[in-house]
Amino acid sequence: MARITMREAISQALWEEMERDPRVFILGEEVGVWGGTYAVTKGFYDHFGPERVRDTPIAEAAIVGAAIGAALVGTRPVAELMTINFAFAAMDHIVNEAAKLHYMFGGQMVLPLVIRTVGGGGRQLGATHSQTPDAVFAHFPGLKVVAPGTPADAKGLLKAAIRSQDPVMFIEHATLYQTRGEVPEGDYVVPIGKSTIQRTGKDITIITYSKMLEVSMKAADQLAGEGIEAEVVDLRTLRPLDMEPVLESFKKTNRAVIVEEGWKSYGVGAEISARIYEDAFDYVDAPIKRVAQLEVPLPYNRALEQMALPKVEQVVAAVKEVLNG
Amino acid sequence: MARITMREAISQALWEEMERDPRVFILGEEVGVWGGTYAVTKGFYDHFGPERVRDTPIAEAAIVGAAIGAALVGTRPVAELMTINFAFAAMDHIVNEAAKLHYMFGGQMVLPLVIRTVGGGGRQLGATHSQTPDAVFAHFPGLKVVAPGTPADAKGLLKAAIRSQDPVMFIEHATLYQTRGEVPEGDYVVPIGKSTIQRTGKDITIITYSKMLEVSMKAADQLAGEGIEAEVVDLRTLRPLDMEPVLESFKKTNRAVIVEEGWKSYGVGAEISARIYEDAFDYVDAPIKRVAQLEVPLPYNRALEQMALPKVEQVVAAVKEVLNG
Amino acid sequence: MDKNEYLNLYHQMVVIRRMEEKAAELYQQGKIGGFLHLYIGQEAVSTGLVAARKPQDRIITAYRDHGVAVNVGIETRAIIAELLGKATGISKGKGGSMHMADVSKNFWGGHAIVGAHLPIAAGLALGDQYLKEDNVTICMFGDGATNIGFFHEALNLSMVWKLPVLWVCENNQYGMGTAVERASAVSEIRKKAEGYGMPNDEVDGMDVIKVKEKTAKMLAQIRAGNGPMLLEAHTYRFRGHSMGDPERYRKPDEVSCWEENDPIGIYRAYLTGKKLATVEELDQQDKLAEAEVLEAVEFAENSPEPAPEELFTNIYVEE
Amino acid sequence: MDKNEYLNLYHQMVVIRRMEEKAAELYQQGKIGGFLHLYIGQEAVSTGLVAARKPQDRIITAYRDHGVAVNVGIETRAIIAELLGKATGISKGKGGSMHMADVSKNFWGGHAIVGAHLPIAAGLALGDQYLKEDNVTICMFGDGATNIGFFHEALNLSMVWKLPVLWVCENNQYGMGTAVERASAVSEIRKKAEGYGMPNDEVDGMDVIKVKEKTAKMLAQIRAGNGPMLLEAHTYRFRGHSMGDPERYRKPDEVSCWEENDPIGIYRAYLTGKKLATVEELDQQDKLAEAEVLEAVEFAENSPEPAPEELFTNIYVEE
Ligand SMILES: Cc1ncc(C[n+]2csc(CCOP(=O)(O)OP(=O)(O)O)c2C)c(N)n1
Ligand SMILES: Cc1ncc(C[n+]2csc(CCOP(=O)(O)OP(=O)(O)O)c2C)c(N)n1
Ligand SMILES: [Mg+2]
Ligand SMILES: [Mg+2]
Repeated sequence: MARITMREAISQALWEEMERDPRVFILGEEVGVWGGTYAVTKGFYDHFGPERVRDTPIAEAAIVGAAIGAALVGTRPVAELMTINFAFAAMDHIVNEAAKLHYMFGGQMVLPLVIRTVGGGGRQLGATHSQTPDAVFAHFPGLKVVAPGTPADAKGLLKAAIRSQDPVMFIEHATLYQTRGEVPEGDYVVPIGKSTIQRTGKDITIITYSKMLEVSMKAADQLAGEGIEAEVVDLRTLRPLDMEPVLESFKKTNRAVIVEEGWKSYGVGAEISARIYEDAFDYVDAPIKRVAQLEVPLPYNRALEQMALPKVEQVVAAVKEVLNG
Repeated sequence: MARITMREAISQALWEEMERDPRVFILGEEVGVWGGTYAVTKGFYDHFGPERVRDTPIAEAAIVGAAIGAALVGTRPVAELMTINFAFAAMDHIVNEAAKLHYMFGGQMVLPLVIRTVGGGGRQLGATHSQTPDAVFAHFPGLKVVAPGTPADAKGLLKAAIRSQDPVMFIEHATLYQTRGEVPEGDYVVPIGKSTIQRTGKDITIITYSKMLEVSMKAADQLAGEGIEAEVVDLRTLRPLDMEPVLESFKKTNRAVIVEEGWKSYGVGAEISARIYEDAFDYVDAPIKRVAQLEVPLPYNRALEQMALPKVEQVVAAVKEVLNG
Repeated sequence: MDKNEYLNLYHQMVVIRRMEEKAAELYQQGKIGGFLHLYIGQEAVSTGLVAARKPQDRIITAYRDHGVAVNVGIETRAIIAELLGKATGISKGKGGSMHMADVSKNFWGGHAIVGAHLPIAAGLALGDQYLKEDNVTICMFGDGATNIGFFHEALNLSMVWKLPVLWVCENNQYGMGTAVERASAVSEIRKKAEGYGMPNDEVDGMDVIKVKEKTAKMLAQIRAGNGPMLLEAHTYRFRGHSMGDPERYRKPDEVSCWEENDPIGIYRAYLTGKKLATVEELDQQDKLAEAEVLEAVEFAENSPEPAPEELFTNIYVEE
Repeated sequence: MDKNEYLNLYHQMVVIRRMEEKAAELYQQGKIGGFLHLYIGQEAVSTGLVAARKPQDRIITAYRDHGVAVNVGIETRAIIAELLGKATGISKGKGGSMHMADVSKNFWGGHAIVGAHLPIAAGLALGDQYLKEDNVTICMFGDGATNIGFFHEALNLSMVWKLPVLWVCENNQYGMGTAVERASAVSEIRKKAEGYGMPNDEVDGMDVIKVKEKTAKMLAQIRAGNGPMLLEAHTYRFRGHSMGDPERYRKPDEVSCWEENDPIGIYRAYLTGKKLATVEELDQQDKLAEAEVLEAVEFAENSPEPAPEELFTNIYVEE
């Protein structure tokens, strides 16, 4: 296994799938000549050519709409939305079309479609360019929503997404691209809809995903230094949501902290919290805590922005509060 | 006090505000000559004229965008999106612009803007036309999200929304327009951001809003017949969310059922549930239950659609389970 | 075209007309729910379009989709069953009036969000182009739909990528209650194509033969690799936008004036005038159509409701 | 214009240039975060536009907004302070490079979602029309922005309602790395106006005097109630799209060729050629501009960070 970055892992998955299946092609803004705004598709244009690596106009609805149509007739498009903030300009096509066509026409239409996009704050991009609205997309049945936290999962899940018969929204994190990890070479596929334990522990369960996995793992390290063994569960897929590893872990630790980067209200953590109480009520030893973004549009100023984003210390503090609670 | 329908109450609020303040005007599809798809603005065009009751092209982004701009320069637009399903075609302007301009420019811009729209299922309109995605909009700080459940609140809250200096998303429910209730005449204003008790009881707290208030009140009636006194809390505003009456009630009843029409996962109920456990953990006597829409795109067929929507019996059953749980 | 083909087009138009009248009745009886948008008055457009396509050519339209459904050859019974939400409906009762489709007949729906199917149509054509199929996609939409951003993005993309799409605007003069000129900067819709440098044309949408001929010509040009084109069909809906339209926006006079241009009447006159069919033959077709519709209603009414389990199927392909 | 006015325009352009160069430096030093889109090469466009407006006329643009910020008279120090995220920044450090605005100067931002400010611009004009003010709104946007649906909806609406907007496309040949003709069905952007029947014109965007004159004429026509117009300004950005652009999409040759058209150089030649200013006077302006920018940087660097409480202000007007 090679130790590569998240960017390389995603790039590899795309490259290998395109080599494997000629029906797979990429479309999006700056995916071609530029090489991808986040350099994920660097070198693709030269290798696969302009038919398979298609630069589009700035027209998000057309990008997703065209991907839907092309998927319907038997190709396997991977549409890239430069960032998740621009996904709102394609919102209708994501939630009203992609999520519904299969159902609405009684199963006649099949849309093997991936929408790759990039979310997250922390880069001083200001309120319109720093969002983590993953919960919003995960609210819609018919969509699958995936958000990997490690390079290996990114590779394996993206492959699964490309091979899936269903529309998948694949959310990467802008500040994870440089993160390194062991990634299996070749045909490595991770099933969509499976949460997983990223670190075992007995004292408390931290439930998280995407960038916040990194933050949570650091928190767990720090806690371990103080003799607290946190188990870290990575959701990886937000819809369909796999609660089994969460509940299993919780039944062992009886305590939980949920860590997400998005706003707390109506976010991912609310759902996880509600479900733990619903399905493991008798195992609850202390109130579950959520660590999440403060309820503000993210400001440009670095210090203010950092104040609003969840950090390691907050996770550590939340864990301690729960343990002492 | 007159006993009037929700439609009349909303219509009255709009009319009175337009009479009161010449800066208030309406724009949207079919609000003028047609009289409003739901007949809310019937008679307005003739009375207020085409400048103040503006039929627009079918262009949701332009409707919201134009309302934002007009609000910035000192008018008070009430933009109508024919249904909330079409709000996704204006999503960028709602969540990336309306919700952020005031903050992002350091308070320089002020947007006294109302987006009136209509949500809800139950009319066999199929998957794209039957959604209740209120939680999605409520996720964004900077927006205020209001969803009244009674004619009086509809009138009072719409007046408050029109007078508010902030962008307000005002969500009506398609199957509530005929609902009647006592509505104070004249200048009746209900503050945004205040939940309220709609029925007192001591055994259990039902938390709900919009259409599901009607369903919950019926359930409470039925339960009363069996000697169970449910207290019903109506959220009315989803952001900013006022948990005080919820917590107060819960601390008295120690049990709760949350009833919402939208999908359960990542919905409104999740947030309410998580918050009750966070803020009233020691008062919890039994697991809180959520009653919500099943996780499917709503089908056209009436029986199937009804299966997916929350109903009185389910609320009653959930209450009993919690009481026996 | 041989005589049968001529008669067949007539048959289709009459089936649509009778079916729509019946649908209106069933709606009044509360047997159809949701929204019902009738195609009465516009029959010549979809009939002409579909008649001109090769079976490999795809067609996609908005919620006013019953006409296309008939034209592509969905059985009338499966259409009416869908209106009644039955298991035997073409979309298993899950779609309803606005969401008819038959993928096996290259009919891609029935889409209820105004204009949203235009980017999807571009995508169908993109898929064909990518797979090197020489299919053309015919995308129908209303005059009102040309004002939404989706229209713009789709038309532009189709030109930039030279996608094989025939964009067809059914200009029936109104989007709901809003007359074209109250919503659109240019009321000659075909002029919008010029903003994209896109070849375009117009046709009398009340004349099925003209629609068919113009369409055939344009499809051939597109198939030859010349990129997309736009066709504006002038037409009119004789009924309200949907059931329950107060129709405050137009005068009865205007409607009756257009009704004199009945596409079925025009085609009857054409057929008899050119001696392609006798009045008796056409009357015979009327009867057949009527019977077909009645049989279909009976079939649909007697069809079962979808099984409750159907609520949970087709959310995903892979559950 | 009197001599001072001529010199003032020159001063503005040089301040923009020097400020942008400085901003690039500060970015390299890690003192500016986020995205930074420089206006170098395009100075004549915003300078000419703003010079032609009356103070009552509103202006709104995209994220490439530093030029307008200078032109409308925001103090350079408040601009650089915003770039550094300081409390003294024009948006209190909350907006950053992409979100400059000064409402008191009728500058409505700095908007980072491509094309999203076009419907808002239509709204500013709608507000003015509603309030019977005879203000005009100038809305600037890039060539790339003309392909998104927002453009279409806004242009159409502005024509239907005859809104007082001057739509100004800064055609700098690329949207990020995508050349106009690779993204847009027509590469002459002004032609898009024809799809809306909208009067339109073009101008050499490297010549501030031409921009000013054409703008003045068009503003007068719009103010007279003739409805919106579109102006295409041909220009070029000398630097990458933003900092960190690999610039694989264009050749250095192309850039240097355009650099010979430097708007500041052109204007210098104009002023000296017409004897409106001497070389010495212009050099003097250069020095003043340089000093102004240096002073501004010092001010900004010494300015305080926003107070932590600022995180929670301005979410709502009414908390
Ligand atoms: C995005 C969106 N906005 C609004 C509606 C509501 N609506 C349904 S049909 C219609 C009018 C469409 O007019 P046109 O495109 O001319 O088609 P026609 O009904 O005349 O066939 C409107 C506004 C919708 N379905 N989708
Ligand atoms: C809706 C949306 N999509 C994509 C982006 C990313 N993006 C920022 S600037 C830009 C290029 C815009 O080009 P143009 O309009 O020509 O303006 P220029 O940068 O040349 O001034 C893109 C694609 C965005 N900000 N918003
Ligand atoms: Mg129409
Ligand atoms: Mg450009």
